[in-house]
Amino acid sequence: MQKVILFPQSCKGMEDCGICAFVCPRSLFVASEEMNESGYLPPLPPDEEKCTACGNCMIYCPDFAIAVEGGAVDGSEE
Amino acid sequence: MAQTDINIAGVGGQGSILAGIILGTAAVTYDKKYAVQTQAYSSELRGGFAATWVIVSDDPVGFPRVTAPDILVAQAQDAVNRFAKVLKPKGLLIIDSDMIPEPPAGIERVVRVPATYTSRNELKAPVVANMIMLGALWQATHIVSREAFEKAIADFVPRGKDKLNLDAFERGARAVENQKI
Amino acid sequence: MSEKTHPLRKYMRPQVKKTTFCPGCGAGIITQALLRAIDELGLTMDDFVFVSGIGCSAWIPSPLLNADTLHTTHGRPIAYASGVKMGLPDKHVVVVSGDGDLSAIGGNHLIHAARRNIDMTVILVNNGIYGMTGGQTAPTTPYGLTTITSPYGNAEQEFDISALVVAAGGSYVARWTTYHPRQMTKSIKKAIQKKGFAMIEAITQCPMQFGRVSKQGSAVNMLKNYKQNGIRIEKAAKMDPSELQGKIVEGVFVDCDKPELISSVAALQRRTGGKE
Amino acid sequence: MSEARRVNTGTHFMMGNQACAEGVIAAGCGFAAGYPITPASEVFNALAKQLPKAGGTLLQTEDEISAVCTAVGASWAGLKSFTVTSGPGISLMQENIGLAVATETPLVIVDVQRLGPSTGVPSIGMAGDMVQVARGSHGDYQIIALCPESPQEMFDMTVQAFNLAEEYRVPVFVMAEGFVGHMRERVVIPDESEIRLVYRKITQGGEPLTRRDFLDPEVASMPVFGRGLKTHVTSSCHDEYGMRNLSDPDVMHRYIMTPIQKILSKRDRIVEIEADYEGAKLVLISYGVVSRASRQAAAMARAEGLKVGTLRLKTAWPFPDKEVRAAAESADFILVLENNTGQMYPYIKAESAHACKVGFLGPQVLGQIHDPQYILAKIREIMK
Repeated sequence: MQKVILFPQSCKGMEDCGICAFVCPRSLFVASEEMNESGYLPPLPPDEEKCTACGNCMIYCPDFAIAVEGGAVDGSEE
Repeated sequence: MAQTDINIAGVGGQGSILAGIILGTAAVTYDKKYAVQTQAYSSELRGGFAATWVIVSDDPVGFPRVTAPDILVAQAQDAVNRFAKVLKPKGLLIIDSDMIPEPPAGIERVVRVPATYTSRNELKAPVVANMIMLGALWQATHIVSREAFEKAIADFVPRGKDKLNLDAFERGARAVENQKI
Repeated sequence: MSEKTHPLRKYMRPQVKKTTFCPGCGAGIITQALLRAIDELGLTMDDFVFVSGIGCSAWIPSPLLNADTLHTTHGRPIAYASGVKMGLPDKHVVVVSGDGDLSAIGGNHLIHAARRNIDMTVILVNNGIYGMTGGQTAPTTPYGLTTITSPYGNAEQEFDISALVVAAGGSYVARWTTYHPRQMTKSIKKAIQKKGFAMIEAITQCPMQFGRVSKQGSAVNMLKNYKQNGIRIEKAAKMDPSELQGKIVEGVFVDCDKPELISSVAALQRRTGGKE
Repeated sequence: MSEARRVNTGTHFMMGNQACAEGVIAAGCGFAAGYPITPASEVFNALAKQLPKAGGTLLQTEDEISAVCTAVGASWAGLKSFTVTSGPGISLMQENIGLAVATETPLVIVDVQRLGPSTGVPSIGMAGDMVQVARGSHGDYQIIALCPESPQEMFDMTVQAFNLAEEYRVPVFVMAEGFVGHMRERVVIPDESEIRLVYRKITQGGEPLTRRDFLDPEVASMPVFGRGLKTHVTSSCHDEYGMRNLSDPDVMHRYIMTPIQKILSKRDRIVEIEADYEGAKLVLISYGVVSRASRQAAAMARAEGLKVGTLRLKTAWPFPDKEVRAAAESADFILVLENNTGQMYPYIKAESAHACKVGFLGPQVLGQIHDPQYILAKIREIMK
């Protein structure tokens, strides 16, 4: 089952932002090679197998470009 | 068109401005006349100059400023110094004779009222000197009815002090009775 | 293919397709923290009026949020919000604006709203610089930092805004960096529920301006800095001031209950017969 | 909405500032903000006592900037809103008066003007803010301003200002002077049933950002907060739907022009004057308390057989251009009387110089009102 849903058109890019990759405890995000309408390179969806649905990518994404189903948004950063 | 321009002046704390407001209220609220009241005072609340101008008229008042009053009620020497010079020729000067020993030369119609002495020593209430002056003003001019004055006084003085103030008014009126105006 | 949407999308105006923030800007993280707080409290956007001033963060509610929003002049949103709240005492009034807006030009309104303890939530987005106008020194810019208007180093001391609002009389004051969005959400929930003046000082990265002048660079580097230098208030209390150099003290600075303005005004109206 | 209103019906000997406060309450004001300043303080002092009893609220703000902002906020919350100040306060409010204009917010501002510039003389009145209320905020706009000449009009025009503000969704000024604010005179407050009140049209639904909430020359209904309308209000350039637009020159043009047209296209319904110059060779034009000196001087002149008339601008803004032109075209000379050095004079001159001679007469001493004798002397000199 897909846990991470990307909205690539909302993304402002792995190069300029990249917060999702930084906050993912499994470092699952890498840049796509396909630009979105605004010219940014959104992340590729993570390897679902390894995703723990911690929700970090979702709550840290400043552009509402990632949702995590069943994401534990109440988890802790520390 | 009967219109009378009055200037009541003294130093802060003597109640000159309140006297003007009472006069205006008596005219408008109780005698159904027209009146305009304006005022000027120094920024210190006690001891500086304080003056009010009241126009009492049978008709609506046009120009609302008093430039040359028909009557000057002076409660202090400072008031005479400042305002006596613009009193109309044949104008009436009513002075607190305890505060102003000698009226300025050249004013023919002068009424002397020992308001400060009466209020301090007879009524034991220095604050009612202004009511004594109002009584004198009424007796000398009948500018508004006595009933109107009495009702207006009751509107403005602290509760329980009506009798004292009306008594003061009466003494002011009596002080003028035998003076030639 | 069924169109999936972001779960918080329902709080945004459908006409607004994307945020107005630069890539990596923390304003979006704060927006999310705010919307998640509303979501978790089970409130709807009709329970709120949002007021903002001028600056990047003033665009968090306007036009993004699908609610009554009032976008005002520079520095004045708390004053406008006070009027809104007096007219709509049953609504949650939330001010979202920047450190320049609320603590420099609008500092007087901030302290007096706190003093009055008027029931409102202020989310003060503190990026330590004037972002929108091109990177000038703000009252929150660290001492010594070189900016476009302090080319020889900032000669001024920086504001401790949370301490200021505590001193002025706020009922709830908390500070979190964007590295702690979950705690931020929790504090925003508390702030919304607090009957009184509540402020969240949200320390956030401005990679475009602050990141550039501070040589911290990217959003990720700035978040790393928050991770390394953020320190809880409980822990900071036991530390020597010299040890706190360069640290960002986070946590709840005050959480108390005291007479609130709107209720006091309503009580006064009942007493004078103006309201049943 | 206004059940709790308590109109102080009756004949009173009342201070202008108190009459203004009575007008605020009679108009159904729901919120007043203010900051103490001479010679306007008595208005807010009276409201502090009376408004809560009438069901309204008020806030003594930290400064005049906050006062006007708070009042605008309360207006968007659906209340009839009010603030009062003097010139220094108006100076501080200017930026946010611009916001009220740009967002089409109903708001009443009473300016009890005092002698300036700067701190000047607090207790002495002067009509020193006539231009700054109309032009003082940056950008280009129109407001409505009324000029009372008596405590009675402090009451009447305050009520009227609320009605105009609500009807046209604009800030409206009452341009009193310290002299009128502090003077006591007969004030007749009618029965509550005889006071006509206007309430703003309120938007009743529809989709936000597709509704025409703004920029309607016929006055858009107001999408007040708290009713689930999800209103978007911005003081920045916006279109008819309230959406910020900082790129389209046509939108910018409409953002400036429509609120101006909204007032100017209704100017015949807004502008009020008092004309008494039939057959006059010389017309005295004035406004505010100076008009009382002007009328008296005209009466004295007529008693001498001089053909003198008067025109009183009860509305200063929108400027009564047509009315001034009509006076100029019927007379040989216009004499403008103002308690300043000639703030409205250029506007009057622009409308009359084509038709007759125009002159200006300030008071003998600035801050005082023209003595009718002094005006009469000038009239005699002109008409010699």
